[in-house]
Amino acid sequence: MTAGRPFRRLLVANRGEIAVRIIRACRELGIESIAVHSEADVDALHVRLADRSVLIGAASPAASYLSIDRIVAAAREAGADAVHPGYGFLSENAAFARAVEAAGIVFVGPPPAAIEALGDKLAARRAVAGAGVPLVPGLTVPLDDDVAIDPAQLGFPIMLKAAAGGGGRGMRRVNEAGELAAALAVARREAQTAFGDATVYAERLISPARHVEIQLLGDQHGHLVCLGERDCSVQRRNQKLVEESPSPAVTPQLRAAMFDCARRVAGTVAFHSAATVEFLLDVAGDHYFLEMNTRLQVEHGVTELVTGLDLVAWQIRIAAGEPLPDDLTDRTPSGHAIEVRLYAEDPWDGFRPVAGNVSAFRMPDGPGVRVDAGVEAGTRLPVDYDPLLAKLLVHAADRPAAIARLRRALDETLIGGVQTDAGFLRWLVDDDAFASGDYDTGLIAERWRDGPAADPAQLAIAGAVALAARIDAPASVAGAAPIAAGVRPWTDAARREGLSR
Amino acid sequence: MTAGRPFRRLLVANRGEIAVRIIRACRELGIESIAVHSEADVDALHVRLADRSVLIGAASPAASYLSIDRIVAAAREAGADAVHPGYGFLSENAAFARAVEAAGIVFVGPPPAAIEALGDKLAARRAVAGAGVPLVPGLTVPLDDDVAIDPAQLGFPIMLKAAAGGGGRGMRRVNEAGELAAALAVARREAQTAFGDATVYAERLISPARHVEIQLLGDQHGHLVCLGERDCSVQRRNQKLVEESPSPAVTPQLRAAMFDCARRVAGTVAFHSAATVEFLLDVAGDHYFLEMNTRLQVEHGVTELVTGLDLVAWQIRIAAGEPLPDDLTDRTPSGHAIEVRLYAEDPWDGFRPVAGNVSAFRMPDGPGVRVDAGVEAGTRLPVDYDPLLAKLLVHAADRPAAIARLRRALDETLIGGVQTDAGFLRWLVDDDAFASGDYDTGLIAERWRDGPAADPAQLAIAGAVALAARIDAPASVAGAAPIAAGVRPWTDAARREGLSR
Amino acid sequence: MSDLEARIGGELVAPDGWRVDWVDRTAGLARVSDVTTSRLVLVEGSGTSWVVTVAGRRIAVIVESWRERTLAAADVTASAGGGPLDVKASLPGLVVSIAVATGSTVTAGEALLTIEAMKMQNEVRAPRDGIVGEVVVAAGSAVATGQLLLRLD
Amino acid sequence: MSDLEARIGGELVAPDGWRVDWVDRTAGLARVSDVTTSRLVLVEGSGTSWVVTVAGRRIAVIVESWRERTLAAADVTASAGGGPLDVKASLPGLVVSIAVATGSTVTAGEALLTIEAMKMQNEVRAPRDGIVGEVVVAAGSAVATGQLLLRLD
Repeated sequence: MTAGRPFRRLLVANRGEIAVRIIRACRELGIESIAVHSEADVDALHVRLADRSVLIGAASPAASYLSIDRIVAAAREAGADAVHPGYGFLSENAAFARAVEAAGIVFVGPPPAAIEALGDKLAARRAVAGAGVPLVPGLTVPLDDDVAIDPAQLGFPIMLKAAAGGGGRGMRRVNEAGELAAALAVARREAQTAFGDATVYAERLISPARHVEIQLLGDQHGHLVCLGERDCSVQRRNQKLVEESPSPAVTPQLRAAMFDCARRVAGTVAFHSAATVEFLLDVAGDHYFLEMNTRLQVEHGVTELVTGLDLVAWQIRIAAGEPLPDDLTDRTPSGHAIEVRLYAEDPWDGFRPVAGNVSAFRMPDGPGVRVDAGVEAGTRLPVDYDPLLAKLLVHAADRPAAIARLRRALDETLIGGVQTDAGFLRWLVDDDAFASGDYDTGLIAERWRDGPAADPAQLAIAGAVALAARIDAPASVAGAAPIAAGVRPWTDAARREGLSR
Repeated sequence: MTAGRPFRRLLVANRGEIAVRIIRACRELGIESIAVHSEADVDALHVRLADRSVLIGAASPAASYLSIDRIVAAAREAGADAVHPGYGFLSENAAFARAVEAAGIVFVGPPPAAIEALGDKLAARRAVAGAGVPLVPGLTVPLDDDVAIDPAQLGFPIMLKAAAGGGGRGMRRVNEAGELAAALAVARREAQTAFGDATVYAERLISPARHVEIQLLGDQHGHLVCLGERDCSVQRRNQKLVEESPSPAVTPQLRAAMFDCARRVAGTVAFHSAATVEFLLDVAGDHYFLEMNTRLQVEHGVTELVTGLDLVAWQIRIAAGEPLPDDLTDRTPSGHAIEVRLYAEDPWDGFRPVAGNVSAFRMPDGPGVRVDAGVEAGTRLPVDYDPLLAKLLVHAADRPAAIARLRRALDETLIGGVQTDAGFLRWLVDDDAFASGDYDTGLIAERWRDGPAADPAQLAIAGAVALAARIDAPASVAGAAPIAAGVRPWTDAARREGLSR
Repeated sequence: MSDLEARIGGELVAPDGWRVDWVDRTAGLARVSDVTTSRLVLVEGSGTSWVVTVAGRRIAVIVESWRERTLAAADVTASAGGGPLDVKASLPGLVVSIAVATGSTVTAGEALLTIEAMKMQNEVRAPRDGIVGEVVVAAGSAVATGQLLLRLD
Repeated sequence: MSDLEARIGGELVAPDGWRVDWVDRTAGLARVSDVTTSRLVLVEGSGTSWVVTVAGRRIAVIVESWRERTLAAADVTASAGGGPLDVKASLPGLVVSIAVATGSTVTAGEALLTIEAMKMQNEVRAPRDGIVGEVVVAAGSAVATGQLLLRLD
């Protein structure tokens, strides 16, 4: 292994499950892994699993995971010869990529110029419009503070988006002109917080819509492949919760058309590494380019399951100059994969993030199940970061088998200490719209809403277990976890619905 | 799901990881699962995961997992409409299959006549010899107590085998005539204990040899497919420890020839369900039929990873009469999969089984890793059964990547309370012969022998941690596990090898 | 302790038909079964206050005897009863904006202020109709879980 | 406790260069690191007797002070010293055959008897040369871990 390793020592400029994922790729490639961590992450799982870890600053992202200076300094001092940015944080920051390269270290990702050209969603819209790629109707210039350019010309409802955006941050739906000013202020503030750039633009809202994206992988020698699609239409707050491949909505013809578009988009820049071209599909089956993310996606594992390729390992090997194999061509997904994201959030309270300690963390295993976790039992969740706990992925021969496997896997999942979205996900696998494959980005708002009341069997079980717990309580209650801070009483909902029905 | 489920309620006539595997398949198929357990398994994982479990007898296998009467009675009383036997125990017992069917319950496996015809290894040798299948030279009649038929006519060394055999039980290598009587006595005793049948026969020992097997899957409508091969040449005591697919020794031509042989063997009986045809490969690349196992193999997951098929689900669906899809044809493995078996045994002491409590059980996850476990932290290992703890499987694009992934996964594996073979497996992934793919069934005897002494870094780490553990010991040592019974001091080996080297 | 009762949302629940076996009492892991099925659930808590996670949902359960219940009811009567209501932070973060001021009339569900946490803007809404009394925090304040934000009269 | 020393197989080991951080002290889970790498290891035990699992291998470590070591050595001298050696069962099972009898001369490694456990025939071998003294068990006996099987004089 050692002889053929692409790099000697790689610094992972991220945290949580994606840092763990990259550290594992390094171990498999024979590369030493250097983690970085903030003061809030001293005991984090990624710090434990890396060969070593460097403290880079305070809990606030600006002081640590968003600090270009500190991360580049850590990489230089550790003697790293490569840096992987993961997703989020600095992963689409061209200045970071340039600073890494200026330090004589290889940046694992596309060339800075490609990040820059495609990272500004507005600039990207202008660039791809000339390449014959269908765009969502909208503006190609930013919205001013005084809304001098009237987005109403698109026809309400419209969607406000951060030019530097991604991950649903800085996005706001605007139903009518009167909501515009307030929504713009919120979108700007979120964009500034998440990306350090408050630029916002407007697109027509396509609704109902599905969110489908194409995974690209290209080497530094001109070899580019499309590795199937992912359907990411189960969203809350414009953030993905569930992703699957293949998409139930994508025909071979549509797949070929989207592959063609994705290649045209990538062709507007000098590109290598992994990237994703996102599309909206409308009810007519037409597809519209949304944006190209020049980084690994959270949901890359779905593509790994249906293609058998290790995208993170390939990112690293491509960065070292390795060519993709000649026989690697565009792929149609093999079998069916679904990913669900386990977040510390309360689906019965608007998917509000919650803080606390993960007191128990029992994840499923067995056939066709993959878990990419960023926490373990005992992890304290810092309030400063995205509350993603883990990704649970399943792979099976077809979509019904994958859904059945996901149901089984979720039934084996037990997370204590904080409310998670596992209950929503368990509801989803039994939902008729999801099971049929005929669903869109409105699924949560229209079908889950605030979630059903607990059923009588669940209430009886809760009562039985709580009674047993008190009766059988150990003499010392030291082992029993206190009720976590941030737990919201679902009991209001139960009162509304009535317990007797 | 409910509408299409093959059965309503299935009884799992087994224990440990394979019972867990079958329970999971039931959950995914919408079938209620009924476990059975002995008095030694009241707290076992398979009992916890099943919908319910029936106590069938004392710890001794004869009184519980080998008791046809008790298991059939449990199935009848529970209202089961199907029984899955797993592997081992009654899985190749035609009388059991007949008793299940006589109770009006479907047996998930081949027809009893096929089990009978192929389960007697001697009868099978006679049957397939007429079908043009190459056989290991040897006897086709049993060895008498007085060794009236001289196995020496085969030329020493020879291999004694149990006619009812499987899993390495009742097998003994005999190097010269003088060893025969004693070896025969031991082989008979093991055969009687394991299978209730002391019949033993003799074959010429092929050495060096690889053990390669073909997975068969057939429905009740005449559709039979060969799902690639598994190489199971890493063995101790003639029992498999590691399995991989594809085999590094199998060319497309050899694969086609073995597929043809496997079909001929299956064609000697009316067959459906899953089965495996085992071959030996000699140094010339010739293949010899060993036996056909009319049941699921321990290592079936390797084939599941490289084919994307769920063999256990298919066994159940086939038993319910479902046809295999028309487009399912013979498969060449896709990517590379390796399974390692985690046993409670001491590889530095002849792989001797050990008893005890599993005090810690941290298994790996992440990309390309599958764990099928029969225990969890806190499980007490009964001495009455096979000491298999879990199977760890990896899947990657090619063999070097699979080995690298296995190394990473083993580095994440931490099992406390009992010695396991994890240290041997970790050695194996760095062994040159294994890495090259050019190894045979003599690998452990010739290359591992009694295992290397601990290296200085391991000794220093052990010393550092033990010092820290004593210094930081909690005021109460209640949480600290006592040293498990059955732990053998490896220190004898260390003394022999000398600690200073 | 045979007179213990379990209440969820104030309503008595009958645990009939469910058998509870501890897999790990210290960890709060239990196997719950009826005649046809079983599942694993988690319980956390102590004394009268427990949270059981069933099918991914945290369900708060009060387990108390008649005597404990009577005493608790007396406490509530003394402190509540249509009086002022404290609105507290449900998670730690930064107050980024306040939509109301002392004297504002609000209806249940109306946004009171916004706390930024976990990189998200979280709106704190009025739990009932009322008039805003004292606003204790200002935009820019860092707040901890349970910290008083404002009072509703 | 600053004079504590760690011994493996009687040999002193220097823990130099390895830093130990507890991930979970109660569970015995520690992260061990030097300047270039780290790994997770498990430790079990109490008092002077510990077992550390490193890379899948259980390594027995004695941690004791000079005083404890001196006392323990005195014990060994009193009880051992070329005298009879007890051969005990290392795992529970059934004695299926005995290859020696009182008075047999055996060499180190020679098979003494066979115990069936975990469905396997396990041979118990002589730990050193000697003459078999009393044979305490008979074929067919069930034996527990640590139970005396025979004595070597």
